[in-house]
Amino acid sequence: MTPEELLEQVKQKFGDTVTESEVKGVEVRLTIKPEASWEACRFLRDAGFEYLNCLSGADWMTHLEVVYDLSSLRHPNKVHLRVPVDRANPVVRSVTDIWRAANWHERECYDLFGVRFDGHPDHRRILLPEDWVGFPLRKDYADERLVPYTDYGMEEKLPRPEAAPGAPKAAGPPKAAAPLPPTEP
Amino acid sequence: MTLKLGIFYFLAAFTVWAAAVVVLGKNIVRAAVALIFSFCGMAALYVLLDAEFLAAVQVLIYVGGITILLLFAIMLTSRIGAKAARVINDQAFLSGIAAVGLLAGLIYASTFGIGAMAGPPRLPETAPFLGRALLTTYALPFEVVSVLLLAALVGAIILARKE
Amino acid sequence: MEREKPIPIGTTAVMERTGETMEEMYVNMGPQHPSTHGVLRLLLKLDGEYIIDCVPFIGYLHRCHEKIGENRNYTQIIPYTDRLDYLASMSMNFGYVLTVERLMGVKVPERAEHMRVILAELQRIASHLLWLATFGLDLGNFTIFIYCFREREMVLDLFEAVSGQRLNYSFYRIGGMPMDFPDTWIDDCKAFLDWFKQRLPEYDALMGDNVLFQKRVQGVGAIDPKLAVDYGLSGPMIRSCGIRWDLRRNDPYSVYDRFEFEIPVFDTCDVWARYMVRRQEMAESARIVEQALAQLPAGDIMAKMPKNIRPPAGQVYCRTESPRGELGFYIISNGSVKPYRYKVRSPAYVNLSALPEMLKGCLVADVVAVLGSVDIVLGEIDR
Amino acid sequence: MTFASLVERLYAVTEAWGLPWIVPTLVVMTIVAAVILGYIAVAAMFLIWWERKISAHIQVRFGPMRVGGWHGWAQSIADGIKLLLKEDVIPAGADKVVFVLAPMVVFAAALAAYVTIPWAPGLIVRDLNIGILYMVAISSLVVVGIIMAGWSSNNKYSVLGAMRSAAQAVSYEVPLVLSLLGPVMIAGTMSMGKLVEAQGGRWFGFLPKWFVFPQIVAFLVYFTCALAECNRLPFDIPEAESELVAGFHVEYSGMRFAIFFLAEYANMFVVAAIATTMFLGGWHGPWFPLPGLPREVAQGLFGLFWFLVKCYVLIFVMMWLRWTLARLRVDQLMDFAWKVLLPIAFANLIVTGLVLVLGKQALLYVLGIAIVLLVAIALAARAVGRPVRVGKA
Repeated sequence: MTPEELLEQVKQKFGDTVTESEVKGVEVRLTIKPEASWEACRFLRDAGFEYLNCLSGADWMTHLEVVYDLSSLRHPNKVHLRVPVDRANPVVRSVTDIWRAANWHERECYDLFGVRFDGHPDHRRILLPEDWVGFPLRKDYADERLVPYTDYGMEEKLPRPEAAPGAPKAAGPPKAAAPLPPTEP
Repeated sequence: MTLKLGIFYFLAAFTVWAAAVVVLGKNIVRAAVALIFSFCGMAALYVLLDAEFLAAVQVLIYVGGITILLLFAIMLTSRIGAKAARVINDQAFLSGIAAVGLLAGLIYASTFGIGAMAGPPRLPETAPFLGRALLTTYALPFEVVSVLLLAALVGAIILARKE
Repeated sequence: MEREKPIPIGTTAVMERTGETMEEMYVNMGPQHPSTHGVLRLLLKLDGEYIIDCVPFIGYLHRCHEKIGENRNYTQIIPYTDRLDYLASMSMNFGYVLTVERLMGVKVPERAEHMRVILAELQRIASHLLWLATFGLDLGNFTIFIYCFREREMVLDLFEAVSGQRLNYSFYRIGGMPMDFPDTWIDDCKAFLDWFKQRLPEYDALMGDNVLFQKRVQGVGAIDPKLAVDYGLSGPMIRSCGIRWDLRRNDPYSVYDRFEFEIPVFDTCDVWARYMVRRQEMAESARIVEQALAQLPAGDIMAKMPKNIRPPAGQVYCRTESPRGELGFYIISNGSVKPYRYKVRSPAYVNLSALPEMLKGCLVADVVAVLGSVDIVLGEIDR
Repeated sequence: MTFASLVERLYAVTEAWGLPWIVPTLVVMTIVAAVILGYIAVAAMFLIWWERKISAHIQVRFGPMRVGGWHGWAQSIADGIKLLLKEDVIPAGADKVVFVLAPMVVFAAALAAYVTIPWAPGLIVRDLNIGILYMVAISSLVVVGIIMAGWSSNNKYSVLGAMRSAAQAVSYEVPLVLSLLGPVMIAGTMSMGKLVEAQGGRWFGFLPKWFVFPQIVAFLVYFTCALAECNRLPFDIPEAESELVAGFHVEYSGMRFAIFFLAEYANMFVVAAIATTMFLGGWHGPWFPLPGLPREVAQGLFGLFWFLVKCYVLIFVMMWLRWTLARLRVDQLMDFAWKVLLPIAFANLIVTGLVLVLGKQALLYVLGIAIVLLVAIALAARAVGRPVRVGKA
């Protein structure tokens, strides 16, 4: 099965829940609405993608995103599946019943981004202490202990290439939003 | 002979003291440890009576085997070591009477003597004599006792199994 | 971000949460225990000596690696990757620079590619040696520890001659390598390989051929191959389940497709298979290094790179085969000097998540052996 | 002028002075105790240093090289002094009396076993007629001390270590005693001195009459059990550092720890001494009269020399094993004692008894040598046929 055929199948099956799609080499890149994400994962697993390489999150300021990287041990195709979720109420259905590997990945994603995984068997923080406040990898997370990046003025001096369309703007240093409650217990 | 007598009294006092700790101690592990000392004192008394084989067996079986199993059981039973055991219970009176009666009997026996308690002749080596006696004269009681022990062992295993 | 109700931790709290009674015993192993290989805490649920369940607690070494990564520029991140898996820093550097190069579409000079492979494979040997050493120590064999450290020391000497460092090398650069090998380095490396190949039977004599060792590891900590894939195990962990899966061969990167090497596979799925796989991998790595040294082309070691590295906007997930398995870097770039999102998929993190599965039904004394066989490095797990 | 005659002289002298006989008795007792204590301390320190050197050389290291100059010979002394000067720590939650008593019990048991060691002809503190039984009984007391230490420390790992130790000791004592019965049956005595004397002379003109030949199976069983009794690798489960941190002596430090350490090495020597006495012919060995010394003294000196040589060879083997082998698991350890060693020990006992009843002792020698040869051939065949696994999947 070529990546193109796979993409066709997915599009047929999931119709307009597939908002973006692209084939890049052996990799199929998909964006799917959260309500169809579990079914899509299930479909892809049955299509031979039995190996969940990575599950990560990203904060696009407007929305959060859960990213699944899938591959197969039998054929070279890969899938890069992105599921945008609402920032205020980030819930997506857990895929731990499809790949057990998702267990700790989803816990990490919850820990650092605050995405809730519906149906996760052990929904706890994993890297941070259990009483930590806030989700540190969100772009608006502020912490006075965080050392911001400084380029000593290099950014302005050098010519700036055109940003690709659709790409987000550079986030810049975190804006001092409403101060958070102290994190020290 | 005064030296031997002195040693005897010292060992006897030590044994009785250790036995008293076993009975009166509140901490069960300490009581078990005192029991070991008591057994060792007994073994030393056997040596004084020229019963060296008996002394060695006393240490090997009672100290090396039974008390260790006892300690093992105490430690396996969770938190029993931390609890203070009740020393006096409602059977204290009965056991007191039994102890006093036993003591009286022993004092009588050792002062006036009973025919049956006249010991065997002094032997240079007790072990060969014991061995021969156990396998000839007393072969049947020996076997009966071992069958009894075997039955006890099987019973213990059946009790210990969960199913 | 409202304050979440803190979830109670600790043995009694977990028992209450899971509704368990005192019928089963709970034992905490770690975080202060000599055999947990770092600050890892395992909560073991026991029925007598047998393990019913196990809950690993990690995070004691969390260093906000990904958050820091988002606040540093691409070059500045390289030294941080050293601290991920501090026993295989070369492999960590390799995975990271490869990801950024793939994002930028840079072609790295041939000589640099060969150098990278040589160093990464030497690093694999060093990492497996350290694993074998500590694994032996866990099982009570102290002598193998010193033997392995002797050879690892030689690898570190080679690394020191190249990079000036013994542990955290930071030697790979985006676009190539910073320095060529020193004058006599190639001969030294060849001499080491000759010596090393003769040492492998010694390890066998101390470990693999020893009946006591075999009794301890055979049939212990087995995991079903299907479950292994389901859990996303990688590296020696999945190859010990009879699955021939090695990214150097299945998804070739750098110049790995030019070398001849076997992928050791064992299908008993237990601790013994993991031992055998790693032991054979050391020999295979030595073979790769020999071939790479023989083929080492002349030429540049650095591609032409802009002064400020600014990959075009886009995202890439790039996976490499580190000594512990699939090391993935996921980078989202928005065209600025620092990554917009920087994520590490660390192999030991995923491998450790399958530990409860492997421990079920084992004896308490097996925990040390099984945990040792997973080959965890907490620096990489906690990031 | 042997040891015994010296004592007689002392008694005669004191009697001539009109002192009661208790005086020379006490003097002799004190001297003997002091000599044994001194020997234990020196020998244990030597063994510690020796083990460090052996382990180092097995592991391509040097071991202690600095303290005292020549190969760090004073390292153990320095360590001992350091341990003696350290603060005496008793954990707050510990049962103080038992905690303090435990090392004493362990050391006293180790010390008491030296009473019946036959060093040389006539050089034995007290040749009890139940000698070997006494030694086995006394060495079982060590476990009591270990349990006391483990329990009183009030530490989970200590208790676990103590319990494992108790289970191990109780299990391994059974095959150990059974294996010792073989030589006892052949010699017909339990006295250590007489056991050694029974091993004098030669079979077929060249083979020493050591019991290791007719009782090779018993010797191997004994040696295995002895390793377990000393908690040496591969049986060091009570103190497995990777599982139990350090087992029963986790909470001990300073002098009390030093006593445990000393007792461990003293015990190793006792175990080796029993093996030497029972199986390796004790003090027997080639000797010749030394010029200027009475015949008896020369024989005694050579006897002492051979006895110590045999003991230290056995101890060396124990150390060698420790630095080569991996640790067994608890259940494997118990299985090994009950399912392997015990049946072998019983079978050996039955065969020995049968042959003795038939009155053909030579048969035992032939059997034993045949077994040794078979095992040697099997090992050689395994070593030759071993596949060299390099670079093959």
